[in-house]
Amino acid sequence: MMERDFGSALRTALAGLPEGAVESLEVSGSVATLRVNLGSLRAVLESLKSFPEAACDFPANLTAYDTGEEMFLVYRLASIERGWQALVLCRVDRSEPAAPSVTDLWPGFNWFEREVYDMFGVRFEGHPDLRRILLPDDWEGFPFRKDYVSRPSGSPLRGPQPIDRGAQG
Amino acid sequence: MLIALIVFVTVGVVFMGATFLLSRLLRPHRPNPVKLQSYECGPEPFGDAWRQMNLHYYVFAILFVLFDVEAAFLFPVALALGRLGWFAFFEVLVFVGLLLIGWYYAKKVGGMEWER
Amino acid sequence: MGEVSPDLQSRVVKFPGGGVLVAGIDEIFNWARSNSMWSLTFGLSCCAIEMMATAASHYDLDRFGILFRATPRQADVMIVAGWVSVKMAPFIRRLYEQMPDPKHVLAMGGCACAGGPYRDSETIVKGVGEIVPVDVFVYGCPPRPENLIHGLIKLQERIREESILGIKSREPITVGG
Amino acid sequence: MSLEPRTDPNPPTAEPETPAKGPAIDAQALHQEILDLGTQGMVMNMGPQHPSTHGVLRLILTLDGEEVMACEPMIGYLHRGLEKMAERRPYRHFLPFTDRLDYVCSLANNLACAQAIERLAGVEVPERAQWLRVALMELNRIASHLLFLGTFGTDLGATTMLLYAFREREEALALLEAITGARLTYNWIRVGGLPDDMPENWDKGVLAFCDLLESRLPEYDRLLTDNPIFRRRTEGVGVVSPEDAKAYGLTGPTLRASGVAYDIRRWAPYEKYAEIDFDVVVLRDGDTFARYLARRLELEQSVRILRQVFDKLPEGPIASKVGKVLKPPPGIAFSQVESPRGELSFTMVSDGSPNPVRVHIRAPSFANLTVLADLVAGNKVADVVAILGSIDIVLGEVDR
Repeated sequence: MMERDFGSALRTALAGLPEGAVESLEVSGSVATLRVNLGSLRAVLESLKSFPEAACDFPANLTAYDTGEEMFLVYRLASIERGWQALVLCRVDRSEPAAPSVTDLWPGFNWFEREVYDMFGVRFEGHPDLRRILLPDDWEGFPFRKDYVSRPSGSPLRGPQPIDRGAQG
Repeated sequence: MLIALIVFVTVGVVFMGATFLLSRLLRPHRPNPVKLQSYECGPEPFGDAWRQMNLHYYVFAILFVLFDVEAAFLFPVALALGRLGWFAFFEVLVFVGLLLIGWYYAKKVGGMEWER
Repeated sequence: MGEVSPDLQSRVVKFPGGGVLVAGIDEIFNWARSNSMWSLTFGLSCCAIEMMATAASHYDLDRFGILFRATPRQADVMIVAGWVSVKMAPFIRRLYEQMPDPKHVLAMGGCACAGGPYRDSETIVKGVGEIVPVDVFVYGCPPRPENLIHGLIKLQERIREESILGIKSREPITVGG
Repeated sequence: MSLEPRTDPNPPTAEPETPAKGPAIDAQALHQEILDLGTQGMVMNMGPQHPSTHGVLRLILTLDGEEVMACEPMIGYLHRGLEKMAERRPYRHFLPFTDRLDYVCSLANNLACAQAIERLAGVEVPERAQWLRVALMELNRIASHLLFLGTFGTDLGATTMLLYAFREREEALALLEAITGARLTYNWIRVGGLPDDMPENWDKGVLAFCDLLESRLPEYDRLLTDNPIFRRRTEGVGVVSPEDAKAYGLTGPTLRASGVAYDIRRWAPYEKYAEIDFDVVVLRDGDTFARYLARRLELEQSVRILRQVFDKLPEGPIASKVGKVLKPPPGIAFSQVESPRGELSFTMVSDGSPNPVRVHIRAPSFANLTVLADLVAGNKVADVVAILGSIDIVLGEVDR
């Protein structure tokens, strides 16, 4: 029962979008996983937020991950009244990562977007104040990218030291 | 009577002078530019405090000083009230009453509230 | 502890019986200073919570005369409780500078002493000893209140041996985890 | 963004006109003229080393006299890049690091991390372990809320509250130490269950502590809840409407104080919370006092949960077998745990190798802090301390 009306609500919510917008949609329990292409990311998120049936108005989580070959953005939105969540995955070009900002839809994502920019270098267009949030402002490079080379630090006491025991696993 | 006065003054001056002199001699003295900077929770202090302050601080300060001094006067009276008798008691009431009027006016004019 | 103002130092040692005079003053000063070590509230992370628990009712640091002051101007001891990141390091140095002499530093917890479990982190300074001269290292993650009190007592003993004429040798004391 | 500044419960009455006699100066105009002399705003640091920033949060305040015109929180002073370090280690080697995230309630972090790995690798947790995990969660929540009561009272000047609250917290820590061996950084939850069973008559100790805590709650009410000065400083300060609270992604008592019933233990029950009868504390006015009261009332709910856990604690194994090297199938999974500060969620991505591709920690304090800048603008400097204290942040999990 739960899955059927959540899945159907989502499909009707996303009906108005162009054909290739949502690559895949599966629902398991109260969590729907959508894979969306970058072009229509903003449209999908807007429809998820505004559609009365699937009113995902709670910004639960926004992050990104880099597998070395491709980089993904992960949005997790929840609808508190209906008790379901939508996990939106969206592939981003690794060399020039950029994405539409959703801070105007959910102010809660303001700092999450700044952190993703700080760590992955994803430029969010339309973000009111995109700067580093956790690292010192003069830090070069984006540490969470797989191709990030740890900066050789001057004194031995700073910067990463190799882990001696075989933790690399 | 004069001797008592002289002893009193000299003891005061000597005591004050000695403590200042001794502490100036015995305390460690190692100034450095960062130490002399103003402390602002760690980072470099922004600008300086020589700016035009809001006038309301003055009203607050004066009201505080006024009622603080009033309290200071009440202590000795409270201690010695037993020996002073009823007349002093009513005298203090008048004293406090006058200040209450001042307090009421300040409250009415809004001196107590911080509003822009 | 800092040297005394230069003009006194030179005269008093040559003065016959000067040594006794200085020892007397030392006695009083050290007694006062060791029993009223006001510490700068400088909690960074988990060790700060343990420091608060040590200062609170059960373990109670007040009986040692240790009071937590928020401003470095009134602090004698800086207890660095937590890991030190590269972004925080210059502020720690500045706060240490702004503390009046005589001042001491107690590094609390493995992170403050030697970087703790964050050997391979990019932004962690491996030990506050690289930023400020440390007197006592208290290891532990977080060190139990008893360890911290043990470290503080060791620091009190060190203050008792100091002289207003100058600091004796100051290699750090280490209190086990 | 319609966060109205402090609504004064009793707005000052109209200005009295000056008495008729005496020179015809218009005090009103004079008063206004003095105020309009034009004062420059002053930029000030409420910096990393500050008694009430609960660690190393730095606020750059632009003040006009006593009023805060703008506030810009700066974080990152405790940043260790923990998520990058997780990618260099096998899954289970990261568990000890999770204690140092929200170090006031470490068990919630352990559980969130272990739960994410269990969901990723499909590991089952035996009944007894699930029940014991609930008991550990609630005991740790009590200890964390007690610390909140203490520090929030001290922020507003009521330092006795710290000594009272820490007295009970020591009892809770003693109990947690009896089972886990540590006071603060427990690392006591493994993938698939718990490392060991509870010592015998540990449950009697916990139940005795529950009775002790319940007898002490009236003392806290006398100290803070019914304290007129405390109420005067917190009621009506920093009001957050339900829509803004949701839009800012606030979670935990900070959100529920604004009237939104979102508690992961009831919303997406994990472990054994579905079978426990407790009610979610939801208040309405959304001001600083409501946020304090929400946590104060949650103490009673946690005591109620603890009592039910030990009635229904079944016998059985404490952990399920998990292989020497854990290689979860490729995919993405996230866990949700109700930590005392809000929804704590670990998102893990695996590509089949023993090391995770990505571990993201959604820290409730990080999300709750975003509202501070807008909440504080327009209030007075003294209210900044009250509002910041009421959001109850821990900088270890904000900076990660």
